[in-house]
Amino acid sequence: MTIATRKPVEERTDVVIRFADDSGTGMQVSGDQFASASALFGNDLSTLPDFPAEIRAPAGTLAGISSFQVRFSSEDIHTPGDDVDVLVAMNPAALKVSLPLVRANGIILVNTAGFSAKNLRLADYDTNPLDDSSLDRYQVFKVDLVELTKSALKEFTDLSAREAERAKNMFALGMVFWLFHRPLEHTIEWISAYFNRPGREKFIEPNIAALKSGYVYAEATELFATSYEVKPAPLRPGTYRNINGNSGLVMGLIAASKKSGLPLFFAGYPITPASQILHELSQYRHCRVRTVQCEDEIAAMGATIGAAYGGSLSVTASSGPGIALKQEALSLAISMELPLVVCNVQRGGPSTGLPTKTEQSDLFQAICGRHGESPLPVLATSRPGDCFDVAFMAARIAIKYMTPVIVLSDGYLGNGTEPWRIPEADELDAIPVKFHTEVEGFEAFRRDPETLARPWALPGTPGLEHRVGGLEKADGSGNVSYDPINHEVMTHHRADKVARVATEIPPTEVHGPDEGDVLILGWGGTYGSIRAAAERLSAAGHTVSRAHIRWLNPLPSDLEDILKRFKRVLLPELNLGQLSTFLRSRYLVDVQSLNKMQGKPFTSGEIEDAVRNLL
Amino acid sequence: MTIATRKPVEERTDVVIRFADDSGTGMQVSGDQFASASALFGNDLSTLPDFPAEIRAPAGTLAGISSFQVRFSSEDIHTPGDDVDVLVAMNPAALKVSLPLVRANGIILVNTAGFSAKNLRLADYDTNPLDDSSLDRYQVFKVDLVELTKSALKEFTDLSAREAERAKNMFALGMVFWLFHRPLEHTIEWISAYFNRPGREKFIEPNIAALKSGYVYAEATELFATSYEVKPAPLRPGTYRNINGNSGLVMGLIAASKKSGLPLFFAGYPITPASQILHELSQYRHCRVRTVQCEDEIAAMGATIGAAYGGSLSVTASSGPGIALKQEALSLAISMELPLVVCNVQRGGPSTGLPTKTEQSDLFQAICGRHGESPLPVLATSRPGDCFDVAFMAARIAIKYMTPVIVLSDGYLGNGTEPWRIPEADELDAIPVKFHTEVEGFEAFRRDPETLARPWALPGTPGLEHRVGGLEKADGSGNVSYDPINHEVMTHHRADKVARVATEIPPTEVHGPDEGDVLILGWGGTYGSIRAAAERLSAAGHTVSRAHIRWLNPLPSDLEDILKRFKRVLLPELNLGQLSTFLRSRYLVDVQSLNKMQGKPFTSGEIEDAVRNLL
Amino acid sequence: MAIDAPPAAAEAAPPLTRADFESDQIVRWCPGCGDYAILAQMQRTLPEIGVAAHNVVFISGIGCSSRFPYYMDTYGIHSVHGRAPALATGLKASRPDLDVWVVTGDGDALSIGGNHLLHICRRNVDVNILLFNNQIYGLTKGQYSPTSPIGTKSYSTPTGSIDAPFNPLRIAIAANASFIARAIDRDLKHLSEMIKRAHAHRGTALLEIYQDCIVFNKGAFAPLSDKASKEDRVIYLHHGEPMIFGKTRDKGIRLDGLQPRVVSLTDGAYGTADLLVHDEDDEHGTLADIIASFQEREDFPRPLGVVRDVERVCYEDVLEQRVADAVEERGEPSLQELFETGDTWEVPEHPAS
Amino acid sequence: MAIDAPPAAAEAAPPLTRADFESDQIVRWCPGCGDYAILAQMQRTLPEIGVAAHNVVFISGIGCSSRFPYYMDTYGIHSVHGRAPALATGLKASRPDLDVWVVTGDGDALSIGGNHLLHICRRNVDVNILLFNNQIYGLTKGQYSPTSPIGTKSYSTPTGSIDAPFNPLRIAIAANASFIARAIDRDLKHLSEMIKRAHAHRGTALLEIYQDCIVFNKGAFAPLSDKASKEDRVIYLHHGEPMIFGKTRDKGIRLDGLQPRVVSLTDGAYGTADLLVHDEDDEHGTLADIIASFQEREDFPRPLGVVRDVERVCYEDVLEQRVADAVEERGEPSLQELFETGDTWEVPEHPAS
Ligand SMILES: Cc1ncc(C[n+]2csc(CCOP(=O)(O)OP(=O)(O)O)c2C)c(N)n1
Ligand SMILES: Cc1ncc(C[n+]2csc(CCOP(=O)(O)OP(=O)(O)O)c2C)c(N)n1
Ligand code: SF4
Ligand code: SF4
Ligand SMILES: [Mg+2]
Ligand SMILES: [Mg+2]
Repeated sequence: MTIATRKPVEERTDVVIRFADDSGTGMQVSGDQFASASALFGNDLSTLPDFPAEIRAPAGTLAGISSFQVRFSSEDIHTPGDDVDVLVAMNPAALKVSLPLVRANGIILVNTAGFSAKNLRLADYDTNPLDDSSLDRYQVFKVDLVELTKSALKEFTDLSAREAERAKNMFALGMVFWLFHRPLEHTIEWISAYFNRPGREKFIEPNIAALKSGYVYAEATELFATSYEVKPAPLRPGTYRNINGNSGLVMGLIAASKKSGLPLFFAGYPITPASQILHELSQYRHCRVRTVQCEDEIAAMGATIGAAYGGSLSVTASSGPGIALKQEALSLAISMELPLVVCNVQRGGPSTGLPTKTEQSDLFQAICGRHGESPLPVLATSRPGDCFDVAFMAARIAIKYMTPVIVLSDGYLGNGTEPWRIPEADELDAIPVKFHTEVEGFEAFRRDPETLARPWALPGTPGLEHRVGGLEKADGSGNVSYDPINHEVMTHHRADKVARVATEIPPTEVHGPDEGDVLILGWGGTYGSIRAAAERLSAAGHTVSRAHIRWLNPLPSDLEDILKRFKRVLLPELNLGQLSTFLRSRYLVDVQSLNKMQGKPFTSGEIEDAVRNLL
Repeated sequence: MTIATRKPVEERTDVVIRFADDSGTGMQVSGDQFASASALFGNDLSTLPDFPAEIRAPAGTLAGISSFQVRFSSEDIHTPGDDVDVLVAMNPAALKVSLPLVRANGIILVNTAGFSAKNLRLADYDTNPLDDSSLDRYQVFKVDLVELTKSALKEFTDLSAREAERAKNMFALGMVFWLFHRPLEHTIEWISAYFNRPGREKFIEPNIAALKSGYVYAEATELFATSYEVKPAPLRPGTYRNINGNSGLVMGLIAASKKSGLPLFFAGYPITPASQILHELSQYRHCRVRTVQCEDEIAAMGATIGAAYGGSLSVTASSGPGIALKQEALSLAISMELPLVVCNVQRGGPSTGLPTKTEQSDLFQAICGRHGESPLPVLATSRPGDCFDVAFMAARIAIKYMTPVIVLSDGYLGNGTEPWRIPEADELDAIPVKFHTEVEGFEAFRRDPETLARPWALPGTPGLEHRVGGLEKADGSGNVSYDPINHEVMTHHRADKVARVATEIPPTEVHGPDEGDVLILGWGGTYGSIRAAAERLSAAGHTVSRAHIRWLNPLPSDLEDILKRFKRVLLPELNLGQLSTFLRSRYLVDVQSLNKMQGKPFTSGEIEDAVRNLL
Repeated sequence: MAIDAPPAAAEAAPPLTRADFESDQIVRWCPGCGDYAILAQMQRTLPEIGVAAHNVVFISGIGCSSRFPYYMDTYGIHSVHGRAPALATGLKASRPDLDVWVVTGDGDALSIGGNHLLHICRRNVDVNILLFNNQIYGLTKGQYSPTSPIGTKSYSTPTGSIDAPFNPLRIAIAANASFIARAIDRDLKHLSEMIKRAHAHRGTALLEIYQDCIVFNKGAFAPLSDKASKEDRVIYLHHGEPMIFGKTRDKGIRLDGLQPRVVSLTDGAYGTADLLVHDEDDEHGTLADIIASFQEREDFPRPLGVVRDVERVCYEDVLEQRVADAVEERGEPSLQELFETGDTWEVPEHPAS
Repeated sequence: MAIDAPPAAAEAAPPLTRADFESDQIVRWCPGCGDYAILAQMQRTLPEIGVAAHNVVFISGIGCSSRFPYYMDTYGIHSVHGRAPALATGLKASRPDLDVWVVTGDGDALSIGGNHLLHICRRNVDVNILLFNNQIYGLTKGQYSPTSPIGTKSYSTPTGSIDAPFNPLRIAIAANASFIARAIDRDLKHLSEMIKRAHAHRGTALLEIYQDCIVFNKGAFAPLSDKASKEDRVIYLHHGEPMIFGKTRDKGIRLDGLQPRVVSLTDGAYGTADLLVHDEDDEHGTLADIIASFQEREDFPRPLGVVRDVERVCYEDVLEQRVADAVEERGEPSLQELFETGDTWEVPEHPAS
């Protein structure tokens, strides 16, 4: 569907749209569809879903708002955007929650039908903001989306009024598609596929009709004086797909399975925001992926150890509370020196905390959260696409060093999407695996002198029968040993082995001058905000440098040098300073923490401000 | 029983005896009896039990040796001693394992009957050490304890040969009692009480007879040329009893219960070396102590939370692996801000590790081992008697600040004994408890401005019905809140509350000069070795200072100052540098770690050497 | 009572109403969720039982159902996943005076929390457990649960689940739970009756409540509540009465050796006297187990009602008794006396040496 | 097989002997412990079964009994407390070719590990579970366990335990374990037979073994093994045979409705034909549950033998089938194909703008 005549068109490099409504009304879908259409169109993009812990929180309440923010651009971008250009607000609560994010003179498309007296009360509005002056700073477009959708669907007589009304998210999406010149085809295909289920087919045509009607309505009514064009971004040439962090991990693990020749085994227990990893992997039975939904996280950790002992590429995933439960058994994997990967898609804590919100506060737990001296490698993902690389790397290191590895992702990365440049499968490094088979001189804990890895000897191999467990083992033979000196030796072996992983870490890239006044150091999901802040500061004439580390344990060998070349090091973290604790301790450098504990990522503005305060 | 004529008597200030035999043969009993007798006699003393993880490990093997070291002195002492003066070795394995500890010219009493060809082989001896020159450096006394015991008991015709032989530990003890002029009465009473059980009464007289016979044999045979006298120590006047660290914790908790007026509730799950806490508390039903042996550590943590909510002084205890399992639920207690105490009697890790050996490697776990930002106060005990004070303090802080508190003890402290000067119950501070009852204006998370504690409002109180849980709570009301800023506020409140506990910490005592070249800083069970080392160094004319901290989180406010007044700070820890990590990070001071991972405490010599290397 | 909690208000309070048990929190379940009906019924039933709101504690784990305590104007804990029975055990063992309820889901109680459920039952702590069984994980958005039938397609089992489900009642019987019953969110009168029965029972009472998750497992129990089918698909258990069901009470259940059989009461072969007679007071749980097994048998009606109600001593009663006995026998020592138990010795002002 | 494990040695190996299953580690149980007999019997029985040592994996938790794997010259994991069934599930689900055994104790399996035991049973993973029940915690030196009788005096219960014990067989039945049997450390021939039966069964096989902890619970099962009493206190179960026991086979068990009764076969009232006939193939587990309940009934003999042996599909078989079906139906994509699933787009060498 293309419409020929056009009102004035303005070109924009960068737009942030936010869709907001009650949870369960399809706002996540509208946002996601807008993102996909923009991706296919060739924009760079970044998304930020944001939803409550309840499945369908009470309609009209502030706590029940589900929103989806999409930023799309004709340039290379790294965050879902600090300021919203276009807000689609379906009711007062949606407006109230999102308004602080909307930039002055931004567009607000409101559904007037949602502004009932009851909804105003639920959103704690004394007066209707559509009637007073409170929205004067914005371009407000008031539309009765319910009425419009219903009348657009009046020919579908088998739909109840309520069912018809539910398509209003598509009507709104159609309007926004018009505003930004997005083609409808992709979403029409998606609707056709999505409702193609027993009893749901009747929703296909109405939803398509609502989408088209919205588009036509925007066109016909001349509601918006201008429409906007955001050209494709000059991304690196290649084939792309949109990916979120959880899918990135899944892809990386499957790639590691194929590249190592090891079948992938996954044991997990559902938990927000990590469940998607279990869900997606369960769809890859045709890639010989075996998934088991266990009775709890402890069982999942146990099963992962069992499968690793048997020679699978063995993986489990969870979020903070679930990882806490895994630690006792994970310590066994450390003692047994078995390769496996534990993914933690972090969320807000402590306890159940803010289960659908993001945080980086499980770093302490990852590095220090077990009893005894229980070292293991820890690495963090920094973008949805980076999740692929990190998962692949984690599997490689686990196998090469015969060690469990923790991968830290977070809710923001896990759910957020960005275009992912699909790698050439052939160009990915092979992951060499050597199962031990030589009977002569076999000892279960005789180490490779280079990596300190012990041999991986699988049950089923004649002549290598051996027993391993959680009691301290004699260096070499692996038999139970209570010998004092041996324990000290083994403790150091385990620590040294992890320390040697540092040899795998490429030089840390410093963007900006190699030395100077300020270095912004980051890890994990703060990548985009830090990069955007640094680029803006540079554009404003300041000299700041930035570096982002993937490895949290061991730390990169060049890090000390880098930190010491700067007068100030600022470390933004979505916690109270956890990485900072380790860096200060290790290098005795006065790293300064920038902390945020609001269940959402840093805006680049927040980081920019913090740097300016240092300059 | 007193024997009038005496061979030459030498006076000693300080003697270390070590009893060693197969596990299950009663060596722990002999050692313990010697310690009690010495304590009652007025010596200062310190003990070090050391036994394998097996209940009765295979007889004759090196891994199966159970030993008990007692140091007793006419002076104030702090460690069980680096060098052994008298070794009682019942077989070759016992000899081999302990010999490296015996000082040159030390006394070795060996049971020749244990030196069979089989036992020599099991202990990896090629030749019998009693026959070659390998013991030339020692005063060796060879006695066939089996034969002697059997013949001493031949009148007890209802005993089998094997039963008679089992009394040989008492015969040996009798000999040692003679050697050091210890009265037998106490042990005779103990034997009479211990075997006073159905079916065991027949062992009372034989054991007493063996004990007396050993004494008489030593006297009569003139085996030892000299006997030794160790005078009572000038301990601070008062009433004393012998206590180990686990009993110390138990006493402290009961005292806190009485002083707060709260009934004591304890939920636990057995684990070495913490089980004794459950065992002992279970004997105090007449003090209204309620103990529940739960199905696992998670359930125990859950039950502890339930009872804390109900208004008990609620406590759980475990060791490393069990604490790992508790963390997820403990994080709930942090979120609910409930007062309770978690004791960790640390052992060697990782995983099952060295379950009967000591280590200080759960500090990371205590401070950083939970998901999210989950701060809580952590304090450590440093001597068996100190366990009393620390447990009492932990309970007081938990109640005052409405927070769970972790107490770190360890296997060495838990099992080791020393004389404990019994406090005046009346002089112990009362622990004020205020249950909230005022309905007007009640909010479950309205904080005390001074302590930041929330009110403790018990179920059963009319008008204060309220709900608490693990989701983030609104500041004040405690209702569920997903508000971003509120989460940041609450995160800081929880952190600040714990930080304020620092106001409770008395000034850190520095022994030795206030500033200078070297400060030895310690925490936990290293107290004795550090003190002994520092005193020896001072005696040798070196200026070294030492300080020992009880609080690990928060750290004492004066610590930074103290550390910065010394050129070097040495921190001995039975881990790879865990406290050191926090101190370096916090104060950017180049604290130097002295690490030992051998399942046993530092000798004072090891610390002395490390300090000398720094001087 | 162990704790000196403040005494209840002295004046005779007016009888409570449903509103007295409604908290001020907005209920956050999906519109149409079966949880609403159960909540409302609880709020209506508690005043009928006549408990004082301030003596009631609801403890839940995690799940949609576990939000329950927030909506009751009583004391409450929304704890962690699977552990509510453990918290309840600690609370009840230390505060036997309170009225303690556990609210849990099929995942919470039988997946992560299965062991705690077993253990609270065997201990027979006087706690009422409401197990909201919707045969799905609601809160985590639709994975199969340990009560989902084999072949359940869910996000984690796109080609159908492969593990046989648990029968929660059989699990409870094996753990010797002293009270076991079942209700459904669509029969409110019966539900209310079951709540009262569970409350009246001393000891652990497990009440399984079939609950409709309209978002992820809509209609899982529809045959048991739809007008058209329900009378043929459900059998209400009544103590001492023969097992009869059917729209026209035309069918019954009889025992053939150890095998229950559905028989017609109209074809002349069997009459009421041939039928199995329900007996709640089933010491060894054999009958209870057979009744619980109906759901595994083709063409059997689903039993609703009290499956088992036997007397067993409560954990906390014995514990209290032990404490009382110990105090009585040994006396309650002063702290100083305690300190000085065992071998002590004096170090005098001026020691000998 | 999922993993390309190295192939077994090609030459026909000589038959294995007991010695082939003895590892070089010194056995570290207390002299006289019942564990020795069980170990020896396992080492003797495996060669009779004819398994290759390198295909066998013993997985244990923590406890005295859990040291077992160290002494078997097979593959083995001494894991963490209570979790052996979870490890076994992961191993077997990924390596169905292996012969997987779990060794566990009453505390390991029923206290901390109760939930994993339930879940492995319901999934019916083909694992043989040997539950060494000594009714005590051995390794931690003598606390009561979930199978200790009420009133057990132990370190943690100086005045006697107050919680009712579990009946492990009933728990397994409730979880629908497809094979359930019991043996005792003092009847080695029978034990060996039970080991063989457990091994022969496909699916989760739970074998409870009464084991004497001579240090902390000496003689707990003495009445069941002492010459004088055992024939009156034990009943051996035989499929299809009437339940007879007693020194002179003078007693039997018959069913009176749902209640089993011990009857005399000599007083003329009842004969063999009146007795309950054992049936291992007990689909709904009712008979199994009644047999398991004997131990709760006064004057009943303790059943030894196979209580239940029914066919149920194994978890890992279905999982393998699902994988095979998916590969068959959908084909195994190349990595590149996988990467490019779903919506993709091309960014050309020189983008438009
Ligand atoms: C330790 C832990 N693991 C996992 C989760 C995620 N989680 C929350 S509720 C739930 C299952 C809910 O299912 P159910 O108990 O049946 O309750 P329902 O939502 O269906 O009422 C899970 C897996 C969690 N909160 N904590
Ligand atoms: C997580 C954890 N909790 C507690 C323990 C301590 N522990 C070791 S074995 C055991 C119980 C052993 O009893 P059982 O399973 O009956 O085995 P047995 O020694 O009697 O053979 C306990 C509580 C542990 N090792 N790990
Ligand atoms: S997801 Fe299901 S169980 Fe949860 S609130 Fe919604 S309808 Fe109820
Ligand atoms: S403690 Fe008991 S179970 Fe453990 S080895 Fe000794 S006798 Fe056996
Ligand atoms: Mg559910
Ligand atoms: Mg046991």
